[in-house]
Amino acid sequence: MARLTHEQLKQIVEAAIFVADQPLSKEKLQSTVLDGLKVSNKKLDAALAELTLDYAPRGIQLIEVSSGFRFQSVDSLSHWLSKLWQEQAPRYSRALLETLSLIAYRQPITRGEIEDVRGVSVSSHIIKTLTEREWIKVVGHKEVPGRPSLYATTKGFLDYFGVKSLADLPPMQTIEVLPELEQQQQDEQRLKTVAEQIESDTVSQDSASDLAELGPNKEQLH
Amino acid sequence: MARLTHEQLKQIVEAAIFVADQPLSKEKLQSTVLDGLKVSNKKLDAALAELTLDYAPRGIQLIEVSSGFRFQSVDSLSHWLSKLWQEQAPRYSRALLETLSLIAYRQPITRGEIEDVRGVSVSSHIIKTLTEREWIKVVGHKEVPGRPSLYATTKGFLDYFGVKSLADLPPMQTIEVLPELEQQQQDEQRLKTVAEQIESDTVSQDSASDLAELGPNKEQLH
Amino acid sequence: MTQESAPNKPPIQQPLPLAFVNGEAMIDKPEDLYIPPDALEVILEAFEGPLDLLLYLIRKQKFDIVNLPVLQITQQYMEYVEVMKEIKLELAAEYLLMAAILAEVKSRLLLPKRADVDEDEDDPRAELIRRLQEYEAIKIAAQEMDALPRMERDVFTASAEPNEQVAPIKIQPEVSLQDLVLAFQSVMKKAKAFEHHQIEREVLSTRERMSRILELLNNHNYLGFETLFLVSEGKAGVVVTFLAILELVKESLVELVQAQPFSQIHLKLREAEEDAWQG
Repeated sequence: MARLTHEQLKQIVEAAIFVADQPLSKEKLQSTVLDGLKVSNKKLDAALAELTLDYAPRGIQLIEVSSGFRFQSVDSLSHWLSKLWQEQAPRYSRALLETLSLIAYRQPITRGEIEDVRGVSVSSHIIKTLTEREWIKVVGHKEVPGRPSLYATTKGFLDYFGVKSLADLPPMQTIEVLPELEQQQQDEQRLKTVAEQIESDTVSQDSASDLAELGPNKEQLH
Repeated sequence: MARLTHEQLKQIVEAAIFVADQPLSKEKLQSTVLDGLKVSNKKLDAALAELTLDYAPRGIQLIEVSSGFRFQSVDSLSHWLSKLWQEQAPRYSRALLETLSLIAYRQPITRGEIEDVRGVSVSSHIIKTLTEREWIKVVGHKEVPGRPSLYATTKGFLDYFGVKSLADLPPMQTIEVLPELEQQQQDEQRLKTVAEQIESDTVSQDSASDLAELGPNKEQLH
Repeated sequence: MTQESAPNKPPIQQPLPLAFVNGEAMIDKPEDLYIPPDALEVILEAFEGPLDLLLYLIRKQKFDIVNLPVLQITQQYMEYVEVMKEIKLELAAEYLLMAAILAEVKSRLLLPKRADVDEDEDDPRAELIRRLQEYEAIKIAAQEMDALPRMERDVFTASAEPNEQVAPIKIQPEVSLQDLVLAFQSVMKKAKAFEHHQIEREVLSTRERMSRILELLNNHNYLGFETLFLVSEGKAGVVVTFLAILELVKESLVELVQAQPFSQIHLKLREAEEDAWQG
């Protein structure tokens, strides 16, 4: 067989690495595509080095991993390339929705408390799914044996459902007993009592500066 | 999102085509990696054309096949590259290739019509192999006794043979002009073929839309 | 017939007769085909059917299809078919059909022409010629298709690995506010069935505020009591905060700390009584 030119060698090595199913080591290149062509390791090294340089400005790069050489997309493109693969996640189960609603309406709440209400255990998978979706998060731990996590909904949860605050969630109608009117009166009474209490306190000078300090967290209080 | 530079666009498109599992059409590029980036089709075309040129001297090339763009090794390197695999590429029998050609050039076509032209029966094994390779598919049924299946080729077939459309297949040798005495018969035959085509057009919605796809290649269907 | 010849032996080293027909007749093997004497069905495999065989005979003799010399072709064709009948009759059915067609064409050509029939319309070879030409066109198309550079044999897909950071994007299921409310209603109905558990009504904004205060306390060890009240929220806001703090204290989630009478009150997360849980 005629000797390969430098360009031919580069082409063969380049194409081989691109079409192989696995990274290709220099040994593998020599024993397969370059078999019988008597290419010195020095020449092969040179070809690989040149290819690495050729691809440096491109969207993919020639890199060496433990089992050999392969082409791989550039770091900075990962964000866009991820969009090539989209998976439709399965619909949420009833158990998940019930758990979410309990966390929304009864927060902060522990897993045990959710289980008490639902009468069945809450799978870790559900908590994980809700956490990954950034709808719930742990806001503390209840000081009872086991220090269970206290779950609450996030701002992301409110954004998703298009409400400004939890108070804007639909009222929980089924919760028996008190007719609406009575409830409202009760609430008003409660507010009034507390408001009066607070009004009678004088806000100290100090607290003004404390409030300023709290500045960055302001939106979290809403 | 900030506008992409021309170089960024080229990098994203290049990397996407390289990492995708299937050839990528311009539509797919726009709806995945370029989603929201407001890249005009003109700019995308320009990027693809430049990439094609960039790779022209290399061991792999950017080509457009039926279902989109893909990078593939250069034809002339196949001798060396095939050493990467232990197994030989599958060989196909003449019977299979003739059957496939008939389906490609005369689609939609029934098994009986294939047998008429070839003068021998078509084995079920061949139809099964072609179907399993996803090179052919049933696009409808001919409204004659027995309602035989009408076969047509798929995009996968065109991809495999590296062409963009049926029109890019080598043109089929037209039947030599017969001496005048047979002209009339030939005309009759032609009429019959056209009539059958029209008939099969109305066979099913499926095949109708498939035929529409074939639009530009109609003259090859004679 | 001798068995010593291996199928891969070159054809030129085979001086043996191709086959015996009716005990002694023999024919030459086609010059450009290698047919092992012990595997005559290869004839059938070498040709894709009677049309292919006819084409072969025509091309071999350099005849023009259009002027199909029916007599010679029929003769040669029949010789092949005789061989097939001897060896593998069941495979030869399609070839026999063609033999019948050829015989018919031959006999019609031999019949004297009638003067009153327009001869242009009635060449008995026409249909056969048309079929041969159509078959030849497909045969050539198949060869050309086979010659196209194709995947796995001539070209290979060039692919690169996505960077490790490339992760599939999950399309999350949609949930409507109504789904959420319905789920809550259903869970509450169920809870009622468990009578041992009592559900009390709570003002939602208070629960929300409880969550936020806990969050704040996760970031600060101590929070000044007053800092939690924002004048900008007005009276109602102040009340909600106050109720939330009371509720947190009641549920033992936070404690209020005052160093000395009248000094500032601080909130802190209730200390974990670590030792108590470790046993």
